[in-house]
Amino acid sequence: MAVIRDIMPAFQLLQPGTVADAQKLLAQHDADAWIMAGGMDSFDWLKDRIKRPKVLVDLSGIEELRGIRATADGVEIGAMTRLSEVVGHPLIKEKYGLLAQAAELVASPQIRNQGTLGGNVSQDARCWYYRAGWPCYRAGGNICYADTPVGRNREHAILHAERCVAVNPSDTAPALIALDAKFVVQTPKGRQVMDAEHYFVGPEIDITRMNILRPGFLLMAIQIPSTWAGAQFYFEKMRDRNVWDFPLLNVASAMKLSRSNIQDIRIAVNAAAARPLRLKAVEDAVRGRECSPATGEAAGKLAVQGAVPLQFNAYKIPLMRNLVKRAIGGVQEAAWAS
Amino acid sequence: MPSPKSEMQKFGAKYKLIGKDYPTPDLYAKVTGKSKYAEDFRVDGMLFCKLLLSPVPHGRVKHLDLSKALAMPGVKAILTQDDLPAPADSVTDLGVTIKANTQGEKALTMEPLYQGEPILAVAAVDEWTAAEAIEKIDIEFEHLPFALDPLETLRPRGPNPRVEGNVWVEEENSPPRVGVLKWKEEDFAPAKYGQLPMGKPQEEWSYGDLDAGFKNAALVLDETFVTPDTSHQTLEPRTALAYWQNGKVFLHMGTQSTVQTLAGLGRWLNMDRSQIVLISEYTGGGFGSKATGYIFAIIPALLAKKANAPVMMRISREEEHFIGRARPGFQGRIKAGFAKDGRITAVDMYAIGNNGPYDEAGDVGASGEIVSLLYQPPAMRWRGVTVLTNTPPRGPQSAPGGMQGIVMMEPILAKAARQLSLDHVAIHRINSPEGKAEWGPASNGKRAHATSAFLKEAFDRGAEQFRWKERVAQPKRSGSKVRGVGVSSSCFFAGSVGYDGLFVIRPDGRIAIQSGIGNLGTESLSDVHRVVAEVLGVPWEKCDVIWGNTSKNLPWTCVSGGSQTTHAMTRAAHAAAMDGKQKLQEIAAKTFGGTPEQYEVGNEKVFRKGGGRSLTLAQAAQRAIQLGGKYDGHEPPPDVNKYTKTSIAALAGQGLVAAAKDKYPHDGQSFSYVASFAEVEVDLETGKYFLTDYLAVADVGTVIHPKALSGQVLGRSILGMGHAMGQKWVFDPQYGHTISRRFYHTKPPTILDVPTGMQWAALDIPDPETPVGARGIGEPPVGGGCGAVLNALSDALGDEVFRRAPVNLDTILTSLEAGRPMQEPLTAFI
Amino acid sequence: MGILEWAISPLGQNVPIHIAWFLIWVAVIAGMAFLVVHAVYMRYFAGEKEFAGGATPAQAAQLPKRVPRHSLAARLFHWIMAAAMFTLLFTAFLPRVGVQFDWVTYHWIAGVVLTLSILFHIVHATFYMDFWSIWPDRADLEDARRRVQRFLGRTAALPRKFAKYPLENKLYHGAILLTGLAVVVTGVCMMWRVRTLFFPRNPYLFSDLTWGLMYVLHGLAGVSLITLVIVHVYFAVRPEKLPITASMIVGSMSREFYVQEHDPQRWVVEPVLDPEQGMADGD
Amino acid sequence: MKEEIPPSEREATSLRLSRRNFIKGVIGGGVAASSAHYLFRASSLLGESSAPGDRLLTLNVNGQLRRADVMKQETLAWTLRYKLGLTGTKLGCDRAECGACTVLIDDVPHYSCSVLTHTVRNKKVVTIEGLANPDGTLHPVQQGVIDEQGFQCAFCMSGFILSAVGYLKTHPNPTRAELAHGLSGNLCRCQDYDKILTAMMRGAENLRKVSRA
Repeated sequence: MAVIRDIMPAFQLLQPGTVADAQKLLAQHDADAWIMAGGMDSFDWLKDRIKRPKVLVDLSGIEELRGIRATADGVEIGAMTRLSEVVGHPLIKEKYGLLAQAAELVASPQIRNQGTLGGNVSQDARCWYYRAGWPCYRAGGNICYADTPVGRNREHAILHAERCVAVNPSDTAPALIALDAKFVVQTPKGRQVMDAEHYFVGPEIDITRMNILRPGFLLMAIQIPSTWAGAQFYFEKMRDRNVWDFPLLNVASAMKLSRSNIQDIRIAVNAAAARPLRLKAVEDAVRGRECSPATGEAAGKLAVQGAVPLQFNAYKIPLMRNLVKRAIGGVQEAAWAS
Repeated sequence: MPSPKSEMQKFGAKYKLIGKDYPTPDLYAKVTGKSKYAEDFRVDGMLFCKLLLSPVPHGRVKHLDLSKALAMPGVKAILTQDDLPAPADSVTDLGVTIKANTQGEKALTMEPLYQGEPILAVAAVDEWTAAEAIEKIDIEFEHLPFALDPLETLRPRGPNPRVEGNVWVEEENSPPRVGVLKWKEEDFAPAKYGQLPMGKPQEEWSYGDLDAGFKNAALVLDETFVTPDTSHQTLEPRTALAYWQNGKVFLHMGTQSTVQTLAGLGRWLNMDRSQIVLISEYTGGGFGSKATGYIFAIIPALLAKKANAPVMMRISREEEHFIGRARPGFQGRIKAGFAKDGRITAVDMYAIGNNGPYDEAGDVGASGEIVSLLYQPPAMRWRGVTVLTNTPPRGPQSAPGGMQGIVMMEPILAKAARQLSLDHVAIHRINSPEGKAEWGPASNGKRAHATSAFLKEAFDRGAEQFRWKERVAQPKRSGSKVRGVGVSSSCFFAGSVGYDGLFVIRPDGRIAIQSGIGNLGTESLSDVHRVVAEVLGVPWEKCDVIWGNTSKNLPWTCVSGGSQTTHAMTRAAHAAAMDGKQKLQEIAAKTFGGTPEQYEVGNEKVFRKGGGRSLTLAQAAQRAIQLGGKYDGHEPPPDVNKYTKTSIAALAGQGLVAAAKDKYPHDGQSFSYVASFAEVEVDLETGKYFLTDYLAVADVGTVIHPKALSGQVLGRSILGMGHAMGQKWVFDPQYGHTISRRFYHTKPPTILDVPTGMQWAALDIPDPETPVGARGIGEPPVGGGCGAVLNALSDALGDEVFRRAPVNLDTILTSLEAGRPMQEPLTAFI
Repeated sequence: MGILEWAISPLGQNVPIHIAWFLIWVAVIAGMAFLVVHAVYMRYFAGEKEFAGGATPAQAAQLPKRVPRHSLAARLFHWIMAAAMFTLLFTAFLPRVGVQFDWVTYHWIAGVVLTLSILFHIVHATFYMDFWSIWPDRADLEDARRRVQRFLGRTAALPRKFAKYPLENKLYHGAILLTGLAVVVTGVCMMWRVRTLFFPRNPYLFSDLTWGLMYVLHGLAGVSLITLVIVHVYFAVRPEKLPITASMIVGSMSREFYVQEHDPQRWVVEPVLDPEQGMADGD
Repeated sequence: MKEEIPPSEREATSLRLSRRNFIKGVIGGGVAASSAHYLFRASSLLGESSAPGDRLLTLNVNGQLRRADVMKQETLAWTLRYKLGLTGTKLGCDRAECGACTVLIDDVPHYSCSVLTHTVRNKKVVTIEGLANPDGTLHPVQQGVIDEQGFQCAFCMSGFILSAVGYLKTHPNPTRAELAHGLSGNLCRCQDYDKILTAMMRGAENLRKVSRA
């Protein structure tokens, strides 16, 4: 069969208006259904004709999945809330600015106007071999084309690579982990609420999926507890182009200080592994210590312990080290910076 | 340090129109969405076509079964290599026949030479059907060895990208053929140290005493530099629509040139060009890739014939990546000697160009010529090889070859300045060409020369406007940030001569200016014709520019590429205007008596000097029709091109027909020059850098249209910056596939990758060798955009960070971390 | 539904990538079916075992009370291999049926253990054990023929008692040898496809097609092992086979069982002076 | 290989999920190799379409209600260009990367190549053709382009203009750098960013003048 790209194949389009209806449809079509949130990831797969769902379930008509609501203990963001709404929401900006910062660095304005928070955290890997439709591990095959003696793997993983060396490209995911967010997932058996970092799955567990969503599952909302509201936040994303580019690495941290000591901290990075990594060892090591460049330095070194570079991505190790360092120890801004 | 936005520059002090801004005649349609590009046309019964692309980098179709596809309802025709006409020989204007190159590129092939090469095309009632038909095609390939990297195929037992070899071999009196060039194993010894191996070249030239130059040098540098392969990626893909009527084929496509595209289409279709109507009113960018159209446009034309229905071929962005041309990446090496004052004593240059599998791009040759002009080495040797590879075909891209040569040379100049403790502007200035500067190798003992060069003045102006001295003196390092400033010289060929101008003064008093120039947004399409209005003293509002359709009687026009148009066509416009003026004077003399010299043209009139009787242009046009003969086009000027004569014949009788060939004297080759200044700020902890300021000062002769010029000076600068900052191709070496297929892989610069307040200036010194004094500008800024950014980076980071472009944060960070250059030194496509 | 999963290689070729995973269930069902059929046969259709020849009481009296059967080395090998095999099967197939965990590392480590143990076994069996004792000989084939004839109600001579291993055991060994070697050889190659401690990862050691076939072979052998292991465990726990099973733990079997099932001419056990005491060295 | 939806399944789906607010659209795109193709392409045949009724949409484009026969997998860019004749919206990449297809949906800029037409029912779509007044007066941002000779080849122009118009609705008084961020989802391959930004700044200024007036 010859291959052709850039024509979206036909599918059934289902546009449920409620979660209950969506669930029924998903149960009915099971593995034949493809869930579309903003579509920014879906359309690539569909237009490349690599994924060919019989049924596309468009969630954009489900009002209950949208919106940002203050709750007794923090805030709940519907999974279908647009990234630009997250960026611009006063409550998010004021108390959970880390998420607003992360969301604002996603791709481009138009994509933020359409892409959703749920879609951003649930997006698939961007490994260029996988996305070319090559039959790699992640596509159900038996090879990783990126980690070979000649593989081009500048964007790939330095940590927790297991057969597949793709990375998770989400910018908001590490921010949500740092904010200790809970993900509310509707499964056919009921509703589950899980810690953000448990939503994501590495290749050692499931090489074809980035998260726990399986057919019939629906990410409903993301709850951010008030625990970290107004904490000292740090988010930095490194990318080649200053817009419309995936992270080469990003870091998100939330820190509570008591005087100059780190009373508590949560820190996560992404694009270093196939799932966003919460750096628990770093958190434990710096908790209680002075918030200083020296602590940052030590934290950075600790963060990259065990990192294994591929042929073209060794830079990610010092990059991650320095981003973690800055997240904790601060940035030395240039005197002339505007 | 952001410099203040430059004051509004004033140009054209002695002109009414030249040097002044005006809304171009295509702008209203563009801004309202009414402008029609190829894909915007609809024809009744239009079919759509999709292409089957090769999955192999080199192979042969060994089994092809179309039956299931053809059996699908809605599938109307399938076009393969067998349906293509044999490529026709071409005949030059001088009547010389150039034999068709049978080993050249075809629109479709059964022996693909790169992954992504079109194999066949399916026409169906819609794209969905065409796509499904393609999926129903059984196709198998025989796999042949492939080569992606020029050095790989130059190795003694390296794979050949084509069955016949890996280079083009020039033959006397016949088209070039593919042959084999292999180097010796020992030639590759320098590769171990990251230096370019320099085996037997294909071509070489030299002048001056190279050995003496190096011997007398205070400093000799020998540097290897690798430049990226970069797609043109015009925003409009090379979509085309074709249909046939009464034996004529009507083709809608985006092309840079209108008139000059016909020849190629005629050759590819093996048809007389009078049977081809090209409609191309708006073209979504070219940058060299659509200079004279593209061969793939014949696919819908031939399919339309086969299916007996109009065919629209929409090209996807990914297809555009494969067939849309790219700049050849260079693996180059320059040894340069410098005197204590920074003056270059000798240059020994070696360039290997990665050509892709088909027709040779001229980049390698141009690189040496530009370096010889721009840096004025008293002695120079140039050697070059253009190597075929199984990668998408290359073609000229803004400043083809010149840009790569400049990018090889600039880091050396900056390094020399550091080692000799010289100011960077000073070292550029001292090596700049000036006046009738010589360039290239000697032929018959004499080297060619430029028409003029005012690059030193450009550096002086730029250094002042950029506040160069202040910037150099400011602190470099603060916090984790380090700042660097860089300058670069740049230039390229900027003009040709000998084309025709043509316009009609109509009986309603309006002037219909026939423009054979393509419309790719540079606005030369109408800018050059401002000369007609200027010379005749007619308000621009009375002029209508007719363009974009070869059935609309256009004059013989230069290729709209290579920065030649402004130069060539202001000359032609000037010549035609002078002819029109002459004819008006003659008509007045015939009408009112006296000699033509006694009459003056101006204020939409021809009138007797010192007052007296006059004819309005409308009256003169009516008179011309009455007079007939040469006045209304029934007798064309003898020396205009036969293409122009055909157009004149069609226009004859419609008014006063003014037409002339540009025969103005021209001593030297025209070049335009740019002095570029850039400032960067690098974060040492991440390697991330921002370009914080940029200034380009252009020496382009007389400024015709300042706003259009600013777009070109800064736009082409950014094109160059893209080469420094991130644009590249990546292949998987195992399968020979392009894996950088998307913009987020190939990384063309975005609006946030460049300073928000860039600056430009133009010297506005007329070139002495052309009547209006204007030269072209499309190509010259490109090398400067890239060179200035690279030099600013090495100013910030030192010489030991990068040895190839683009330079990204990964390069900077790993090299800083290791304390030595960590980039792969020679490998292509990293 | 094909038994193989196919993919389009980057060069546009159709290549197999692995077996279809439903074959796991086919293998499980096949194993269970064998078990049921055999159990039913044994319960309702199998006659009393009848043998010709065997040890005379006098010969038997000279035998040790416990007849040595498996050396410590052989038993260690067997159980290490069994542990590796179970680890391999569970790590390979549980994730395929929905139990997800970090399996690859365990799988390749178990694979290395299996490979080393098999290498040991090959050397050990070739040079230190009675190499031919596990291979069917002419007598086995003749006896098998006789048993079939008699089962079909035809006249045939009585089959003889077994040598050290009954024919079924030998055939099983043969099957496990084939499948085992297939998984081991392909498995070792497949270690180049993942990250291990031993060599740089290089998935391009073979062509796409060769790799595909290798994965298919690995998978087919792997699912075959499911069936074989089920069959093996089944026999191990069958009451009449328990003495043999026990001998794989303790190393010996009772004199009575030996006399009942085995032919001392075909499985020579050294007589001992004091049959009540201990046992001779087995191998 | 193709995923044709058998009619029986379609009907079954409709029947089972008949609750009113349940599904806003059920029937499959149903193109594939069926005769539906002809129906689609001859979109002039709207009335006599035997295609399922809910392929017929009423869209609010540039203030007008427009009827179109739209496949389920059809993007808004395709519908605008090939069904409604609004070819000012360009397809540069069809992958949400270049921005040439940017249109306003309920005043917000979107990549129309990456919006399914069936998802914009009940929304207001504005394209480049809908910016100028019916009397021909250009939108202030369009006028800014004329004033500053913005853009070169202009294939990206409609996208940029709509991005700017959308951005200026919420940020009427941006700095040059802010406006650059607002326009950053659009790519110009002529790389005429400086002049584009100048033109858009002029457009913003024009817009402020108009809204003050």
